[in-house]
Amino acid sequence: MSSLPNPYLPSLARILEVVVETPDIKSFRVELCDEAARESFTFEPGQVAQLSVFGTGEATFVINSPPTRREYLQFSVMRVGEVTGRLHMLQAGDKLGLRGPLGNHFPYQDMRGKDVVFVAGGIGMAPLRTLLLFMLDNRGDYGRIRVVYGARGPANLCYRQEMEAMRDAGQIELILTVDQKSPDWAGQVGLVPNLLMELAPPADNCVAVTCGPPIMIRYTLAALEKLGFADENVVTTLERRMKCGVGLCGRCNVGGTLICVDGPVFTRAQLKALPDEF
Amino acid sequence: MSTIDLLREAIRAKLPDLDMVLAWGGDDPLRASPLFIRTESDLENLAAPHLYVSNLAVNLYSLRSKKIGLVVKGCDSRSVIQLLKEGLIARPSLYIFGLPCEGVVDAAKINREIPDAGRATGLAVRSGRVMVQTPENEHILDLDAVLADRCLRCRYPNPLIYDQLIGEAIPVGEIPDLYQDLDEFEALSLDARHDFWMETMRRCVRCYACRNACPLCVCKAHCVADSREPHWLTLETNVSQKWFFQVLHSMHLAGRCTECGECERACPMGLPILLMRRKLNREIRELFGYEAGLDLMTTPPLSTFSIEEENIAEREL
Amino acid sequence: MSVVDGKEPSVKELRIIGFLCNWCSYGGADTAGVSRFSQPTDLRIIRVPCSGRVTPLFVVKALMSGADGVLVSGCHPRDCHYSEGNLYARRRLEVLKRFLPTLGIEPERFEYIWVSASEGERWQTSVTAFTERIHALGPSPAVKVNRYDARLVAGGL
Amino acid sequence: MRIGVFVCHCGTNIAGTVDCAAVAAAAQQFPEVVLAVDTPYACSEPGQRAIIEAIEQKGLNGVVVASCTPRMHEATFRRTVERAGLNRYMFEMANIREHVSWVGRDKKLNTFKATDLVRIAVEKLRYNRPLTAKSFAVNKRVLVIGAGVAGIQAALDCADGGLETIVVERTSTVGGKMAKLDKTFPTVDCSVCVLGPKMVDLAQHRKIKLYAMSEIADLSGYVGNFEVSIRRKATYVDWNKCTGCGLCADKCPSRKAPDHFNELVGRTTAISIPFPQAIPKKASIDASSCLHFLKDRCGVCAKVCPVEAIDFEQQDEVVKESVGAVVVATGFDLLDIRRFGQYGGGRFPDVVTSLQYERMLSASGPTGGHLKCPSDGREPKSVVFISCVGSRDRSMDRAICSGFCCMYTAKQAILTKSHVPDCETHVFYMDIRAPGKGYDEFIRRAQEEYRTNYVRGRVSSVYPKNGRLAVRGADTLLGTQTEVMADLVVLAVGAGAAEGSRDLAEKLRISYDAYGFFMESHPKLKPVETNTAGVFLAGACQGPKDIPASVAMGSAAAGKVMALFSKERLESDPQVAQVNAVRCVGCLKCLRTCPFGAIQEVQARDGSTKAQVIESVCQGCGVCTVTCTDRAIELQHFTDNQLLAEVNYLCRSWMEKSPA
Amino acid sequence: MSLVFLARENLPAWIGRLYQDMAVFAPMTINGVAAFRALGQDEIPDLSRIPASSPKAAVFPQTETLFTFTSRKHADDLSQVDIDLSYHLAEVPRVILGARPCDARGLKLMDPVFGGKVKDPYYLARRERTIIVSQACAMPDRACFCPGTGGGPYDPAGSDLLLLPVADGWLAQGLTEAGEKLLAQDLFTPAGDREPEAQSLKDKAEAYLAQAPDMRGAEQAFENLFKDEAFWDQATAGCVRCRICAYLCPACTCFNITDEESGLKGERIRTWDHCMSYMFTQEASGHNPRMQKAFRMRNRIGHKFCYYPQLHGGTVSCTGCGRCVRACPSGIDIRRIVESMKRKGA
Repeated sequence: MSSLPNPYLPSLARILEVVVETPDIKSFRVELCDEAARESFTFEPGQVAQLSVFGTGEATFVINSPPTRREYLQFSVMRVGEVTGRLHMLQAGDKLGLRGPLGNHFPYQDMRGKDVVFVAGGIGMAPLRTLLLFMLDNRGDYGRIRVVYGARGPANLCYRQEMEAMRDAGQIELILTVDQKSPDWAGQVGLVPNLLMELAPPADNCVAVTCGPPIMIRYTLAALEKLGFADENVVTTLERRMKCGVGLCGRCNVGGTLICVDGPVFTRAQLKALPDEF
Repeated sequence: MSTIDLLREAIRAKLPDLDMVLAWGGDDPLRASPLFIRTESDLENLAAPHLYVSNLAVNLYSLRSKKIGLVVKGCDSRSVIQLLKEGLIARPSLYIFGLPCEGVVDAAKINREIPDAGRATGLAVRSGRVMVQTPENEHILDLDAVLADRCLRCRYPNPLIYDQLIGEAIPVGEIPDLYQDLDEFEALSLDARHDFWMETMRRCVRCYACRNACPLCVCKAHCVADSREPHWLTLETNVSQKWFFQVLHSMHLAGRCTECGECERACPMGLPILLMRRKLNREIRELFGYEAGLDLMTTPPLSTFSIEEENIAEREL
Repeated sequence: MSVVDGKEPSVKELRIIGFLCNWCSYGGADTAGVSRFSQPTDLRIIRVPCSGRVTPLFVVKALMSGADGVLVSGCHPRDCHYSEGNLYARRRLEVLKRFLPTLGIEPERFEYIWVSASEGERWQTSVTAFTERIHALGPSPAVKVNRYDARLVAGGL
Repeated sequence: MRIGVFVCHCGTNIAGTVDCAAVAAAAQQFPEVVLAVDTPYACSEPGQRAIIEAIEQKGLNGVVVASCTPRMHEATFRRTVERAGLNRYMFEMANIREHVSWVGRDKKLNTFKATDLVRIAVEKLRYNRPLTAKSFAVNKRVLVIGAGVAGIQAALDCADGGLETIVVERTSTVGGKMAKLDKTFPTVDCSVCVLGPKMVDLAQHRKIKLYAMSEIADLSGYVGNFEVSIRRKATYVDWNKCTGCGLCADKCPSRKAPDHFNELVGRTTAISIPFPQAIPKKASIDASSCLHFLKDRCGVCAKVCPVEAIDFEQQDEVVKESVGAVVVATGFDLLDIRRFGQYGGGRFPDVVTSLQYERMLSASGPTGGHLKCPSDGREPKSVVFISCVGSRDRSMDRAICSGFCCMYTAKQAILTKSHVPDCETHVFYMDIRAPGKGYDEFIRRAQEEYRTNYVRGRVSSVYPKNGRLAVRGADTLLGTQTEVMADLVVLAVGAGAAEGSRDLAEKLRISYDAYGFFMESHPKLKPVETNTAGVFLAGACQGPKDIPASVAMGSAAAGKVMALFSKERLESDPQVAQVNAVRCVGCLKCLRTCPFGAIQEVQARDGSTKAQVIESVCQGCGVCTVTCTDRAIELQHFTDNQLLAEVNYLCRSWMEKSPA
Repeated sequence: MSLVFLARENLPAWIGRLYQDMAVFAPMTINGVAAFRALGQDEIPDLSRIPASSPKAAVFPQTETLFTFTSRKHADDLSQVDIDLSYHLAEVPRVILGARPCDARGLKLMDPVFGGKVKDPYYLARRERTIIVSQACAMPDRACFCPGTGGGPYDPAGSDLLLLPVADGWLAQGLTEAGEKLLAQDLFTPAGDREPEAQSLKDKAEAYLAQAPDMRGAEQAFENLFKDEAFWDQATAGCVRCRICAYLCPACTCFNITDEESGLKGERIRTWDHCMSYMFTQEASGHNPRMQKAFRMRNRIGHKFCYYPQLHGGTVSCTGCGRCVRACPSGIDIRRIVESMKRKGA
């Protein structure tokens, strides 16, 4: 072996707990097996890691527990393909590979002293959760925190109890919504961008952070524009098929920008400078 | 008028009714490239007929939503028939210019014959001879020595399907021995055949040009060769994976391949991979009396069955 | 080799893979078992719903990856549980059998037969005959490809 | 994944020749296996409980049981894992009994093989996915094909159970073979007197719809939802009008029509009613004998018919019915007597089949119950019965015992004596098979009370001698050749599959054995079921049977149908094909090769053509999967990856053993 | 540095000696096609033809194992598994013999990719052990355009040793210490007065390539044309989406990573990948940002002539070797695309 660090070699991690969030989303709470590595592991909210199921492959997930809570690293995984399908079969005690932290992070320093509105759809709440919890752990640094979060149906809402508890504790203002009416849902019904328009958070001294399916992001960005949010006050995350995660394999670029190292977090101002290839 | 002029005028006349016409053009003196004619000015780039080496039918499936004019040689027309028969393209959105063909030259053969063929500036065909001009030399070759292999055993110089025939049909000459190459190969011992493929597949770069140049391979992006569900092949480029890919490709073409030879022509390593497809074709001919791409009506033999198979003996152990 | 006591068994096996349709041949093999018709042990049976499910590619894949023999067995023609599956299979497998020599693989390494659920004896005879045939042919040439690849990997460094 | 492996000893059935503990120990090192144990009887109550407990305690999400054939216990263990909360398709079986311990002699090799089989089950299981059955409504109507005694019984039981029942009978009357018999053994009571009331019940039952002179043209669909096409053959008589008065037959000038009901003993009229108790009692015309059709003249019947029922223009008609289940009760036919030339079959008029003899004995038969030699009408003074004609005869490829011949031969010998008391009776037999209630006693009566001469031996030839027939054969008890003179020779011709049964089997997608008899799903445990769900068997179509066995099986089939119909909805097997629309190029080759019409063409949102599987129609054969070069259509539970996992393991492990 | 002469007939002996100490990658001609491979003992390469493939596999193999993983189960609890990861870096020195100046340049283009901010240990281990012996191109062909990318048929950049063809052999020019070392052999003789002959061939070759289009400076034109879908559609019309262009390219570096396992063992492998493939950017969710081949071609051209130059001081990720032009089954000519891009996007 050489003295160079090997950027492809994952660390081993152990699953501590598997939380079933929705019928197709599970959260995995993991810790690095090596104690020293565990102690020295640091990351910023919004950074990602590559999880390996050995024999199946790797996929990229945001670390959605905040750096302020160190008992475990959490990843929420929606079952869509081969790796996520295998991940969903894992149980507490099983081992996987972890490579990270990778990529950039939310510009939380620039958000200090401001109001924040989180706008999320479906699994898109996962990357925002890390920032949300980070802010709650530094509650005094931030102003009003509003969350608009929607999913297909009540069963598809992630972290629902956790967020309702934050609301009940008066830490955040929360609007949960589902796409279609259902008998077991007494809350809001409607699409996230529409609810955002109704909520109409004042753009003044406010940062919007959004993540969700591409179509939702597109309408949310348009809504935020209408609401008067400046480009640098709108933050989102981008996703791309990734392999190496360190800027070499060549597939996650948007123009000359590599999502894996320069992203996944971008302000709308940054996005506007990129070629239109999403 | 020369054939190229007839063709140009025919396309010019139909162009207004079509989204585009597929023909051959470019300035490579040894081979023509696919030419996508959208406007009359594109017609100026038509190349000479003995360079019409590629099979334009490869483009039809991806262009199936458009109204396409297509120039076909006899061999190409079989691919069109096969695509139509398999329901992969629709006849009404197709206008076919049929081009009787006297054979096309194979640039790879010229390259083998002439060291400086890569510098060629011109090529002319006259009375059974090919003249290749390079900055330093003028080479004269026998046409038969550089005709594409499929032309040497051509049985269908005239298109089998067309809306308009360009020029006169060519009388079909004596039908040559179809499978001489295969007979020669099969005269080798099993061991020698096995070793032949090992050495051949070692040189394969797994670029999938054979697959993608094949007019009948329409799965392309979703080819099982690249997928993990199903996971027939790993991405390793060892002989066993590359060889199995060739077998898989050949077997997916069994009863469908028209032997247009594009797989072999496209291969950047010059691998004789048509041989496997031809073997399957010969067996299918012998078993079921069937050849792909000759008519629209018959059912491909592997998509059907007979309760009593005439040529398959019951197997016992 | 042996998981019992680490000693080699008395008979040297070869690797033979069988694809048997659930309704006829798998049942035929069961019938042979119920009747205690003894057979060579080389064959490993993979159960499929119908011989029509057996793509010839499974056979080539097996032969090219190291199986010394492959046997496909289905319902007799006209007697398919799915009425036609074996008739499609017969065409596809016959073409395959004739193709194998071009790959340098003895066509005798592959056979396809029809055995019904009641034909335990026929199954016994077939397995015995096929196993003997494969032993006469010896190990598969696929070994060569494996070695060749191993050498190339070493050469590629 | 967490896989548990259970290696069953099956007492000594497996453990006798397989080292089960060694197999389990090896399985512990298989990928994703977290538990591997051996167990004396996996299928026993404690065995199953251990599996359930392991699933709960070890968090298993996949189970492999290595034991007997899955054809025996797959369903059992699937239910077991389901009880523990697993999806039943997260289970695989390794057949180490029928395929290993019972066929291999070398314990080491058996153990090696069993270990491999467990391993490939594990490898496949790693690619298994939970599958969920879809449910669909059941059409609670039943089709009974054939109206012999088995079919009648099945139809009546179904109808009495409240099911709408369609009965299709090929001939012009119900009753089948039993209606042709004179008396039945061992009670010697009148056959048609026993059967007649049931025939009437059938005709009159308001839940039963009878199609006589009809055949199955086609059957499509699947359990719970079959579509059947019934061809009603032209009778040239409008049965809605015909009253069965018989005037037409009385007046018909064409009196040489073959009399099928009477087994061609004697002749009948071109228009006829087969026998007095026929149900339906309707006339029909045999066009091959009718002067109107042959010579375009006559038409007497049309003139005399009081209700104008004759319709020479009538055509075959196809009607459709929808049913949810099918009972096949098409019975048997005797082999063609002409195949038995050595016994004079087809050569001498006084050599007849046992069924012809029944008609000759019957009071409603062509001779009015008077025993006469067909050649010259004389009363026979010596009748020779030959058993096992075309049965238990390897030289004819018929190893089968027809089962009922011994009994009816004894009965016919007894009846012969009651018709012609001074008639000698001789029976050439091989063995006497009489294992039924009162059966052996009956044989004794024939021998002792009715002084029938039983000769144990094969007949070698029958030939004319002095105006009579000489029957030569061996007497194996005496060890001599013997010759008996006969006026009449009755051949106990073997029972074969009913004419056309192979065609019918193909239409119904059921199997048949070497003799053409339909195959039951399991010879012991599923004697009434076939391998096609919703199709059941009754009576001699499954193999030769006597009357009580046929009746019992008719009732059994009816019971199966009623059990099936006790549910409002059925679950479809989720092991069906599934289209991956992203991969599908829309060539529809799968649609063209599907044997069941289970694939339909659909338009995707972008307007492109895609294939789609109709799940309730798909039977799961996988022909489509092989047809599709793109694997855009995959058979669930037998996907390429599942089967490749097995192939890959078997090959890789083998290559690793071979020296590099 | 000084020139020495290697007679053509001494080539086999020289290779034989090199083979003693290192792996030799050189072009072998079979069926009229020359391709680089690791030579076997006594195999004699063919240096007369322009090789169809580039020698990049010597440092960036088409398939390589990144690491192996092995699971070990705990004896007392089978669900507890230890996983060992291990990897191996190349140790064998190697020489690429008969590379063309464009090939040597290709490696120079790959170096900053694999040895930039993130260091790829697999590539670097091979690269450090690789000596490049190039042969200058006396007979470039009509597909060649190296001058248009900043190179030339006799460009020494990136080579350790350059062989200048003369009638009966080569004049060898050591360019680095490692290259010089290879010359310390009795097989090489003083060049004498052969230099003018070599020079005249060089002049002819350069004259032949004088018309090569300049592929540099297209960044702005590319950005201007980014949204011109019709342009990209036409540029890509004939493309059959095979992988020839990337796999033969001396500068393409995109790769894929996949796992393969067998039992309790497996490996993570790296294989070349290709940006014209639909699957290259296909996401598990079904979304594909480069769904159409025109978009993929745009990215391919953009990568080589815009994004790469923007990061690397205007250097294009193309060496003008012409291999994609020669081998494209549809006759797509990257020169024509860049030319018309510069024209239309100006």
